Amino acid sequence: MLLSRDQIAACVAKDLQENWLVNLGIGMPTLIPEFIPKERNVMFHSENGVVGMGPPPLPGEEDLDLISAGKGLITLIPGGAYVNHTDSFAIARGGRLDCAVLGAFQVAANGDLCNWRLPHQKSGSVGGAMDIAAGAKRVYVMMTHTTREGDAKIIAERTYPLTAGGVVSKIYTDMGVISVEANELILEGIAPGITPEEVQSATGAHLNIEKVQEISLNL
Amino acid sequence: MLLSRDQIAACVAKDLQENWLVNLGIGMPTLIPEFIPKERNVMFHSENGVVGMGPPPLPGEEDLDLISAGKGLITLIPGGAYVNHTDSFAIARGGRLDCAVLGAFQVAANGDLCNWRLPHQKSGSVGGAMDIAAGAKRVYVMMTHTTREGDAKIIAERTYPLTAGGVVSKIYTDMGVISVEANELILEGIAPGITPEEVQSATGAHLNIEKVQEISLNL
Amino acid sequence: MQNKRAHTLVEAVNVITDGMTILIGGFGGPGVPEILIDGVCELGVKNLTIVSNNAGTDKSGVARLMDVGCVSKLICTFPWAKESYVFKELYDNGKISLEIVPQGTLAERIRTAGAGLGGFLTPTGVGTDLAEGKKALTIDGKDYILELPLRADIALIKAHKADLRGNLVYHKSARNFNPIMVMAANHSIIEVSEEVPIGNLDPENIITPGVFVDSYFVTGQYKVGSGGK
Amino acid sequence: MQNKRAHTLVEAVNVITDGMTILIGGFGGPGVPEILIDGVCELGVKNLTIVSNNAGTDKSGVARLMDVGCVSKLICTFPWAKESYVFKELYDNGKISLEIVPQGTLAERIRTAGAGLGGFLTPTGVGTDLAEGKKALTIDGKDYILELPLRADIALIKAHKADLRGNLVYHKSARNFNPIMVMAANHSIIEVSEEVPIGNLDPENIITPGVFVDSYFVTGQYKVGSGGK
Repeated sequence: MLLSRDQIAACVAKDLQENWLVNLGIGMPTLIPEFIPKERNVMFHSENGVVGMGPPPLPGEEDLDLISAGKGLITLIPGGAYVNHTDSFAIARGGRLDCAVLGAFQVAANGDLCNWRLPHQKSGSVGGAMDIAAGAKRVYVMMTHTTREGDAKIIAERTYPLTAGGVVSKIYTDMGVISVEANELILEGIAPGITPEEVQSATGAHLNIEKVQEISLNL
Repeated sequence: MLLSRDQIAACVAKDLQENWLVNLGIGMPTLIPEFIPKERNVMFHSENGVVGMGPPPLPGEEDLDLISAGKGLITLIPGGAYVNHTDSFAIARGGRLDCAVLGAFQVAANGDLCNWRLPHQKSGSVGGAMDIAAGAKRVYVMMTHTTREGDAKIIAERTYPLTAGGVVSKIYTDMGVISVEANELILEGIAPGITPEEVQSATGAHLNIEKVQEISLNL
Repeated sequence: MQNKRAHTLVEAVNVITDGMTILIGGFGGPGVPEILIDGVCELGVKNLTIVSNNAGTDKSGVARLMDVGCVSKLICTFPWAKESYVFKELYDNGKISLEIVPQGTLAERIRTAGAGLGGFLTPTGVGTDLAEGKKALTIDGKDYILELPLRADIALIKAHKADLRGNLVYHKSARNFNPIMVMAANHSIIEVSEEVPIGNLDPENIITPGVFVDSYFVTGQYKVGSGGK
Repeated sequence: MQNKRAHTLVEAVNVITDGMTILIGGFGGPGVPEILIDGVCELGVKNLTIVSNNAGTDKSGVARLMDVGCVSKLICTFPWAKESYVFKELYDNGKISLEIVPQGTLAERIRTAGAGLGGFLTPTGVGTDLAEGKKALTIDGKDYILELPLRADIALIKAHKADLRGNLVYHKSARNFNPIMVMAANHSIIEVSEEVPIGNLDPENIITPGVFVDSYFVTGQYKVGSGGK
């Protein structure tokens, strides 16, 4: 059975390490924080100048001047700080993000990330994606394994406009978890009830399935 | 009679306009602030991150963490602010200094400023001079008219290592005040008791002396 | 001392004329100078080039400025949001042009202008469509593109408090582009909620020194859409 | 949560090894991490490249580090001050090499490294000896030189207060290069007068977010020259 969005988020959350500073792209990645164990210190960066993004505010405690990059109301954790936009991107570009978790339209076997513009569009919304993808120590992608039409999003060579070249190191989808290694894609985790062959057939690049393990949903 | 250092400082102070932000080089220019009329709002920038440098502290009120670029103890005026070094030089290079008053070894007729290294020295102390000279809206030079040996410091073409090209617009010396115009040096003010011919003979470039006026020492 | 306070909204914004390039602070809603934008709408100027992160929300902010016909070009990072339908319609009808800039690059181009620099080399965008036409350099084996400063005639800035010298502090994530944009325009105009006496802001905590501020308008009870009165 | 506090001076500085490049904060006396420098002197490391605005005062700060023989190269803006006699003697005897950088360029080169950029174009130094060997570019009719990032292995920083996450505030003109240098090294070490609980520093007033801080040493009653105990 395909993983739910929350289940994918839980898979990513499991891999975000103690003391990491992490940037979350808009959409699905914003589900991740609630799956981080309370005792684990993972800090979130929002590129609009928030270092130490906390959960949404309790009712009655909203502040319209405190939002995430995805424009949702948030809070600041104790010990968080506000910075301006250049300082925020100095954090991103300067290699201070241990990880960025981003959505994608396509990921190529060499780690190319395509997530800002579809080929038929005259223009796209790039936001901070190019800077963050170019600067983060690790770029993880979180997405559905295929398009709504069933087309593969993980492919041998990208056909969509590039966001950043060769940056993706891990891909989390509703079918499993794939590690992007120098010369191959390794299927590490698989959703319960799905076969490696099914994942391979939904993927446009060769997968090494030798070491695949079923994902535990008691994350 | 040659002007004293204080008298030169008073000549410069007279020309610093209401609401200007001014950077003062080390040495003689630091004498200027005490000659600014109390009612005139001239603000001083010190490149080590002080916007709104005030006079030296009263005895007992010294703070060793508050110094000028010349390393003297200072104060901060009400409404002053502290910034870091890049922001301080964004002010200087970004055209926010209405005026910089700097010392010089040589000034050429085209406004070339030489103030960081003597030709016989292997190396010099550049400090912030090149940035400030390149960025300020106006660069005024304050210096003795000649070297201790009596050589001209205002010359047709520079022979010393350059600090910034074509930037000086006014020169204040112990002999007078010279305006650097597009095609000539204009002697505007002259110290009482000195003749224009004496100034010309102490100067290595042609001076236009047609409009010279005696400097009033009741500044 | 220079009085930087504009006593009316009109006085604050009437330096703006047709064809100017204007930096407008804000990211999403926070930090957008809604009231100054209201004033610009009332002026009825044309052919503005607007630099702002977003393309506006519904009919407020930058969207309102576009809706009333003041804008001929938008430089931004994220134009295609559902709430930016005003922009989309103008763009689809060929009535507005667009330059897309990556967000960190946009911030840095603005800062570069404010800092009096001539450009910078960034790894952002290397190999992408947005690098087209830009000079490429390799430094120590790493590829960069040269990005140029983005200077403007005017900056419209939202801050939290100003003192009489124009020193500014901001509020939470409403800070965003504002402290950079205020440095990069020939004339900066600040919308502030509150004016405080000199000395009220701790010099250690001032985010924008007043030397970057040309004028400020204290909004008090002003409501957007009341016509600049 | 990561414990960034170094419990002894030795623990703070013993990541430093021979041949490293080290950014050292301060301008004149204010903001110089004297106690961390004391720790480095005790380590007895060799062939350090030091980046700092000044060449030290008498036998304190950077001068002490040179005096005990740790330094083979100095990158600074203002080496020839009367009080920097330790440097002068080493230089005259060919025991130390020197790179002079204009002060605004030095600050910007450090920031450029911290911001992950590859270089910047500056008008500073155009036509001077300090432009020799540097790439020249003309943008919109104005001449610039390309300056490259200055990254380091270590930054030795002096701040006023740190909280447990490593968030920093500074004190008056002791701020200077410190908030930039802390961003531009692979490992930053902070000397602070005081450690405060999380929440004690207002998030609006934090100058350096803790994400740039690798470790800090609280000086308390420590006296320079006491031998790192």
